[in-house]
Amino acid sequence: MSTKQIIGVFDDEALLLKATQKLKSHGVNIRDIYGPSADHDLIKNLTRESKLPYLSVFTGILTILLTFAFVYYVTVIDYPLHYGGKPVFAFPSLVVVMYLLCILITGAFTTFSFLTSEKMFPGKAPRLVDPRAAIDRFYLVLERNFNPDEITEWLREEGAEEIIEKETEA
Amino acid sequence: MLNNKIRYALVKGNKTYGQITDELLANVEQKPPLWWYGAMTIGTILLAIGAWAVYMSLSQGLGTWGLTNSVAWGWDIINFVWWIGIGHAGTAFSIFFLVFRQKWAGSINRAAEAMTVFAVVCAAMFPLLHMGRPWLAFYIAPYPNTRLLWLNFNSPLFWDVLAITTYLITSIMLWYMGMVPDLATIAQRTKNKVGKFLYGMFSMGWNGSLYSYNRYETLMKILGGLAAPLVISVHTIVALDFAVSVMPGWHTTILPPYFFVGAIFSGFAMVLTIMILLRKAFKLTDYITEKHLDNIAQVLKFGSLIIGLAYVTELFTAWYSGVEYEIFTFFRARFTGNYSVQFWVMFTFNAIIPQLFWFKKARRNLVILFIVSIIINIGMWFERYIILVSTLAQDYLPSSWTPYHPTMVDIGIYLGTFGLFTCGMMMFIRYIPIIAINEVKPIARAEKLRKLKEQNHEH
Amino acid sequence: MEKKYWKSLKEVQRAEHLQADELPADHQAKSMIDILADDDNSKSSSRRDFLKWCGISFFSATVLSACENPVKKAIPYLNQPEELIPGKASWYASTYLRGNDYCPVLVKNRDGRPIKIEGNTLSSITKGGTSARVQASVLSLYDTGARYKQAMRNGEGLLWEEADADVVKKLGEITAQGGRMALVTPTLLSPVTRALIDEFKAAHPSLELVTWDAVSYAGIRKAHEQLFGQPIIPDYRFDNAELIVGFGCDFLGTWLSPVEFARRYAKKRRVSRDKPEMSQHIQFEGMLSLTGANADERVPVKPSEELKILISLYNKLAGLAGQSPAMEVSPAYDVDALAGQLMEHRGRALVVSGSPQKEVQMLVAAINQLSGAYGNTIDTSTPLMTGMSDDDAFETLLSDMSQGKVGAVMFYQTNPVYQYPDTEGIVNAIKNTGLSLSFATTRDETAEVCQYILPDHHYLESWGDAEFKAGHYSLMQPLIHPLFKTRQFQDSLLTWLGREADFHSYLKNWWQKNLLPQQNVYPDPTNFWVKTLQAGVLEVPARGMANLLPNPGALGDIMAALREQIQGADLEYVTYPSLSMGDGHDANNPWLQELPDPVTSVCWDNFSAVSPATAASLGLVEGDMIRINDKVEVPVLIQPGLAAGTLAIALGYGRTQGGISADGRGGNAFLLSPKRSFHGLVSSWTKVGSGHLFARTQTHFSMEGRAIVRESTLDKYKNDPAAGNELREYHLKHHNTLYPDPEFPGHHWALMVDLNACTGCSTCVVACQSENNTPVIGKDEVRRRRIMHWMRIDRYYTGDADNPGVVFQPLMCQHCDHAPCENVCPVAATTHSQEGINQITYNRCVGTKYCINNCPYKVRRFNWYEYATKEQFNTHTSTDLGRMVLNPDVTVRERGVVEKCSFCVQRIQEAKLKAKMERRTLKDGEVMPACVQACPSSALVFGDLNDPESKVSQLIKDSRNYHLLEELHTLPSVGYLTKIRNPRS
Amino acid sequence: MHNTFKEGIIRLGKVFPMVLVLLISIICWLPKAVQGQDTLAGEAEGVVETVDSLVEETAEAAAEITENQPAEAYARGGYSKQDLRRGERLFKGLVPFGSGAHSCASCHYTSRTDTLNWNPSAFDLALAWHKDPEYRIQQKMNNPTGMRMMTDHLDMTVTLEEERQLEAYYEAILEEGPGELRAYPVNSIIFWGLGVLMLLAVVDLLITKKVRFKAIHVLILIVGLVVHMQYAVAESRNLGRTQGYAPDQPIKFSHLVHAGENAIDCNYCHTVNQFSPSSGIPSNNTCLNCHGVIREGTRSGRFEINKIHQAEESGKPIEWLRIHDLPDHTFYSHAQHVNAGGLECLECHGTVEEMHVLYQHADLSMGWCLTCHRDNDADFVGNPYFGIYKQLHQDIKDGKIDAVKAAQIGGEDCMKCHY
Repeated sequence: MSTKQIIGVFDDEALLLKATQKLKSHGVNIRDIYGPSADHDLIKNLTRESKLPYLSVFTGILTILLTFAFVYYVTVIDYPLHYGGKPVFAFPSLVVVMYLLCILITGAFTTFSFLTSEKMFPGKAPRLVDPRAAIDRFYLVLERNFNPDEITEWLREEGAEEIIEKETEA
Repeated sequence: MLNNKIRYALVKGNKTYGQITDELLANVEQKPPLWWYGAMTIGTILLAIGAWAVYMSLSQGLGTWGLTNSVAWGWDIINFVWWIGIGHAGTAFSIFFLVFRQKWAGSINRAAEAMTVFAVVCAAMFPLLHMGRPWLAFYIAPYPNTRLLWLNFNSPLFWDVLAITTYLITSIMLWYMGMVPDLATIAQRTKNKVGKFLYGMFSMGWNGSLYSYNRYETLMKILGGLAAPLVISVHTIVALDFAVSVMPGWHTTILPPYFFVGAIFSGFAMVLTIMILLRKAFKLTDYITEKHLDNIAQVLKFGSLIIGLAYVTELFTAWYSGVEYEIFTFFRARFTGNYSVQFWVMFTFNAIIPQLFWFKKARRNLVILFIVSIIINIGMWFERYIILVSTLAQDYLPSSWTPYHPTMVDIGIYLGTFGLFTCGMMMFIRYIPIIAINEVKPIARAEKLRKLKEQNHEH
Repeated sequence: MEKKYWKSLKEVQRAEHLQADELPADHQAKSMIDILADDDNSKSSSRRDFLKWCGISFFSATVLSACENPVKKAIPYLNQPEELIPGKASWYASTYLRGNDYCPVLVKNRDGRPIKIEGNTLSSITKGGTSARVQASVLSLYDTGARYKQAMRNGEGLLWEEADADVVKKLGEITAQGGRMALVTPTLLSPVTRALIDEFKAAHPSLELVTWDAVSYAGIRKAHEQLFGQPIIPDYRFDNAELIVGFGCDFLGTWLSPVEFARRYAKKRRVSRDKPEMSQHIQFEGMLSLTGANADERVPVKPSEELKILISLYNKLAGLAGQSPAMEVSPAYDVDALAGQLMEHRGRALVVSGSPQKEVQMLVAAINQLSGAYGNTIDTSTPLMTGMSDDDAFETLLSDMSQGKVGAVMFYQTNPVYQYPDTEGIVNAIKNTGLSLSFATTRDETAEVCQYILPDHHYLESWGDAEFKAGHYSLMQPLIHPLFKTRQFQDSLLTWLGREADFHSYLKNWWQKNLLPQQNVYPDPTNFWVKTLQAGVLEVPARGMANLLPNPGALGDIMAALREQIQGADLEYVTYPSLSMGDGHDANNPWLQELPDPVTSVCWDNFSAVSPATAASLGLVEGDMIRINDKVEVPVLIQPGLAAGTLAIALGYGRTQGGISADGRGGNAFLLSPKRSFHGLVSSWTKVGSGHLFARTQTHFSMEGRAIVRESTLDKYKNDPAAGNELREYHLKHHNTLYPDPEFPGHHWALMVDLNACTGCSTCVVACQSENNTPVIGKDEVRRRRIMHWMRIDRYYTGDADNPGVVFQPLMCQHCDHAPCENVCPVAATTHSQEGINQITYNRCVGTKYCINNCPYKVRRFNWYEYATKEQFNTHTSTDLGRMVLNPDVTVRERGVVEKCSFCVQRIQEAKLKAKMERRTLKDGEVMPACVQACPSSALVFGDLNDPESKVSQLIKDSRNYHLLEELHTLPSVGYLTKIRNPRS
Repeated sequence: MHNTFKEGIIRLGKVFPMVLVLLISIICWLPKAVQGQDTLAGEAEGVVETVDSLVEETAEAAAEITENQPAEAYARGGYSKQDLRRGERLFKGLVPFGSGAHSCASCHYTSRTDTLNWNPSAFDLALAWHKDPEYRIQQKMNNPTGMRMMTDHLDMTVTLEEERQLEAYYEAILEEGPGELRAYPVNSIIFWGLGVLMLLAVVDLLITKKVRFKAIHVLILIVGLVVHMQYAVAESRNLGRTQGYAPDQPIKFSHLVHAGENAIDCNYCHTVNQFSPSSGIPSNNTCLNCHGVIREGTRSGRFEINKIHQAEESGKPIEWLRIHDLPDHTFYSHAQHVNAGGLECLECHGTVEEMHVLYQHADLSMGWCLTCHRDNDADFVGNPYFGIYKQLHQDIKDGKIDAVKAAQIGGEDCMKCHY
């Protein structure tokens, strides 16, 4: 199925923000915004909070548990060796190991999860609306669930540099 | 420190995004200037010296170093700690920026992170090289094997290896993930086919979607958050190498915080050195403003005070403890004895000279800033020298006291790490935007808004 | 997955080539030393390297997919000797004998090769003690570089048959012409050799036997002859003496019978609560000797002054006894108190002097007689057989030789070209002699100028015997088939006598004929021989007390000579046989070269020691090269404790033809005294250079006020057994730990060191090196402070800077139960064993050196280079032959690996295994690390702390016991007993 | 300048993978190549040496045989190429013998390996011929000695000419040596093939993009990586390990025949295992205790047993190849395990009595040692030595434990084996 999209091109985030607010108040569905950078307010306004932090916390807790199991197995169960008169299970020493492994694994896993959720991998070709979206223009992509002329009009009012109508495959 | 108020110009000039992009990508897109080739040549020569030194030490043995039966760690570990300390700043900046939302760190943190990565790589060479049998370095990894033998989790050296690995990997993740949008930008702009291919490949298909930015910002925050304790823990763990031991001058509880502050201190000093150079070289005066440098100088002043306090505290605890060995090490070996020259160099360079930054003129004078930053780096090197050598050379039994002198190989390896660092930084300068464009742009916008507001207010 | 490995012709033959090239010819034929199944160490490097490179590039190894292990051979005996068990050591009794140096030994023989020397406990002389040189002697057996490998004529090899023909012909000619010939030997302690030489003399009546020792004790013998009419060297009983007064006499280090004297001395120095008594030792000397360092009171005086004190002491005693004084002297030291003390300790005092001069020894003998020492602290019933040197005869011989009056001269175990003061004169004399030949075993200066070199066996390849003390015989037997084409001296004589070259039978017959009747334990001759050979020693009743006929008038005759000798000068010198080098014959032994002198901690060098004050007045600094009397060039070493105006120079260095380890080390101090008095006046000295770097293993000599060696005096000890050890109680009270005390369910090994019994003789250092394959590293590396010895003797000065007290402290791994080194090793290469041993696993070590840093005692050693195999470090183990000395029970460490004392765990394991196999418990004293076994004074005791009856358990409870740096709570397994001195109040 | 630099980098980037591959192959091949060269040189030299040294020693024994031989009809050396070619064909059966005998190669293998073939290999035969200047193929064939040889060589006669041709072939074998064996040819091919495939996949995925279905690339990469990793793990685990090592020994000695069929006790030959760290490889005279009388084996005939006698005569011990070989830093004592520990030989060496060709049964890894120490009971109560372990004895008495493992009494201590 192919849908038609209206894309407003902006060169300033401030204008963009105002435009999105206006369009949103009119009930226009904003599909996405492509640009070289993202404004924090824009993100706040348009997107839901990411669930990445929950994943991260979960991974962290799991890692701590697994690491503890690992070091306990190694030092106490598998081959208890005696170092400097310490008991085989010298917990304070293990804390450091658990802590570091936790950070390492959590960090790596979170990054990996991000890449997976974004379907990013080295060598993937970017699907850009326009090359300039990666340089200095913002592309406000709207669904055409309203009268296109009306949307165009609103966009123009809000200072869009250019308005593009595009047919894309869903 | 946690305020978000913008009180001064972080990006100067009224710039459009296009302008910013053009200016910040200049180093990547334009032909490098002559000094770049010069620096690269020097770096390569240093690297070659390092390669010779490494070859000597690998082929002949550690006997080519100046170590003795008592001073079994010398320049190798001094340099290791020094480099690790320098490697602190980058991540610290990222945390300032990402976690504490200190906007002023935005334009510095890319270069600082690059510095971190290269410094940690330089540092990581030393633990490997200082092994008697580096070809068996894999023994240090806890992996299941046919010997059924694991390793000693009590050893601070294992913590150290783990800490450095973690720190290096996290730093690289921070640095690289922070770079992805910029890489995508370059990939679109560059005309060079190979460049396009490589930048495109490493930008991993970044398309600048708002939703991606949402997750991306979260990720960066998480990574920054994870790195925050690391910044503290890495040097703490390096300090544990010494603090966990029984040697006089090492076995003190103050060592971890003292090391941490020292690391931040030396790291910021190195950042200052590099920023001044970059700013000069690429005319980035609008992005790296005096205010940035001023801020760093303030941090250095603060760090210097803490460091000075730590030195004095150490002396005090040694005296207060009444332990004759510690009193000897601190008061006879360091304060007045064989190592007094190094001690006083350390004390002056680290605790006294940076007090210049109480004066605004000094903070705003690039020459003074530059010289002091170098002095701090030298002072911090001597700090590590004092900690390592003065303790080991004169420890418990006077019968085993030995002098310590480095050899050409020791010096060569140190120079080699400079070469590695220089080459790394030069390659970074050449191929990656020094300042994070995607992070600077919002700052620039905010700046613009503020100015507009001010104008409106005035009228 | 099954791998196939292939034997190829090449491997077989290459191995053969290797052996043919590198091993001496006799080997292949006799295959005495086959490379046995378990003998891994001899050819280890290739395999190690291989694994190393596989490790570093394991991926490329994967790619190869055919990473083959090298093919190893296991070659059994063709005919296995009955008595030999492959892989198991056997012990044979023999005797170390070299000139006046004597020690009955047990030799550890593993797979047909001697690898370790221990003392023979059956000998009543040494009771199992050894000296550093005895311990190191096994290495000179395998000295490929310096040993003569075949008979030679003018530098060219020739067959023994040819050499024999030549020599017999020439000797025959000389005898026929009635020409003179001479055989120069050191004191011959072997009665059989003396008998054989007598036979040889009978065949060649013009042969003259000239006895000449480099370091002569003949003065004592002559003194007794002149004074008492008995040419004897009596036996000095330090174990009976409560007051010992030494005059320049290093009886604990090198004088007469140091192993025996150290034992006796220590016996009297040992204190305990049951016996809070010890001898008092006063030493007068110019240098700072090992013995002086042990003295309770040391008076540093110039040699001339020393003699004056001796004379005035005699005067005083003579006066007390109502005799006339010898001569008027006015020494700086007042001897009244000392004389009084000697009289007070009548019969329990002993005065000894190290002087080689007859006149001085006569004075000493007279003093001893006045103080009633004879019969009490001096035993004349078993006189020593040493000190037969006849300098006059040697001088006559030399002058005759230079005039061409001598037809033939033969040197056996002497090296006068090096040891005689007039090198040029003696070389000319030898050149002017028709036939000159040397029986030298290893390269020496004399042999190099002789026409013929007919190399003798090493003592471990020889048959022989010795009578060190009257009635105390011991046997020497070969432990290995001769490594080179050498022939025993005695066999040479037998051959030239036209008899069968079978000294073994000759020896056996002589013993059966002469010694069998003197004993009554074994009536059967064969049994007598076998059992005695097994025991190594035979002690027959002494001949009875020598009848002393005092001749007081004799003293009057020596006044002129004495008057000459007390002439002093501003600057005088003393030369002394060094502890490690002796008279220099073993100078090519790297173990000995690298053994730091216990007093100065210098190795690989000799030097002119000078006191700080004198150095300042002469304008000398350490490292200056000076030329003394225009004869000897040595560097200057600043050494506190020397007498003002005295230079002390060690003998035994400055060899020129000794081999790579010996040549060019220091200066030859033998050249200094033309009259061989070993001290004299410095008539001239010039500074010829500066900046000489010494290889010292210790450079800081103050304890910095730390309680490292705890000392007290006998008086205080009598009142409080913990005197000097008050800190111990404090630390015990303040020991706190978070962790539970470590438990040792089976054994708990511990070592106790009695600092009172330890004389610092350093025998343990060499014993440890020999047992544990510790590499030699050479002078440069020692300079860099990288000595590898697992055990070291620390020395500290206490008190007065001009005349400091000296304390020795043997230091090995303390095997701490809370070992700081163990915690910090990341790869678990060093851990604690269930038996309390601090284990180091070389193959696991990656060499982070963290443990070295974290060891408060700094006893861990690092292989900075590939010391074991690289030639540049003067190590014998870089050659295949030299590697035969390695102990197969101890791994040879690779470069990059940390090593340290293991309490000789291989011995522990062996003893435990023996006990297990015999189904019994381990006995106390059964396990002895090498240092403990070698110690002549039994200062070290090893045992199991879990056994309440064991000696160490008793000693560790002693109130003198303390642990080094116990405030660190490392809980060492090594304890020290405080040093108690007995100064004059 | 800038552009040339850049281009250089690009060019380098293009050739780099190939250079890498080339480098790795050279590194891997180099040691083999060097070794190979050594082999040839060593062999050439060795052969000469052997002749020189052995001529004299065997001359006496040989003199007796030569008395019966017509001297002028036979002379060694000076073989033509034709001789050699024909000899090889004869041996391998490409050309029939005049007597109609079947080919030599059907019994005497020409390959390097002939494990479990009791007949001497071609190389062995050549060596025997070479060592003994009076060795005549014709004589051996036409007048076979010993039961085994007589039955096997029945009616196989060789003419003088054929003998000469065979000798030419022998000499050729001796010069070339037994052919090189390529270990793991299959594995190497798989490893390298996959490597190339993976490289192609990467190149195609990123640059050429000829194959449309990305799944193929991914599949190749994943499979390749997994296989490579597996090799890497297996190889690195086996570094220095020689489990299953079963070399051809200088004598085809069968433990099955001796220990199995003839039920000779291990201790008969390996005499010292009760007292020594080493179990002892029997000396030649131990073999001769039996083989002084038993001169012919049922399987190998006289050929192998003769080697013992040859060794005795020449005075050169037989150089066995070591199979069970611990690293130098590991100390193992047979006495401890066999005598004190009471272990049976087979627990470590496997069922030796069922092995014709002895191979290494256990992997002799540290893990293997430790596992045994942890799992096996020590002779704790029975040996008074262990009386020192008071607490453990108390525990046994109290019924807290049944038995004591070796690990409990220090069997896990490092310095049990490494010192």
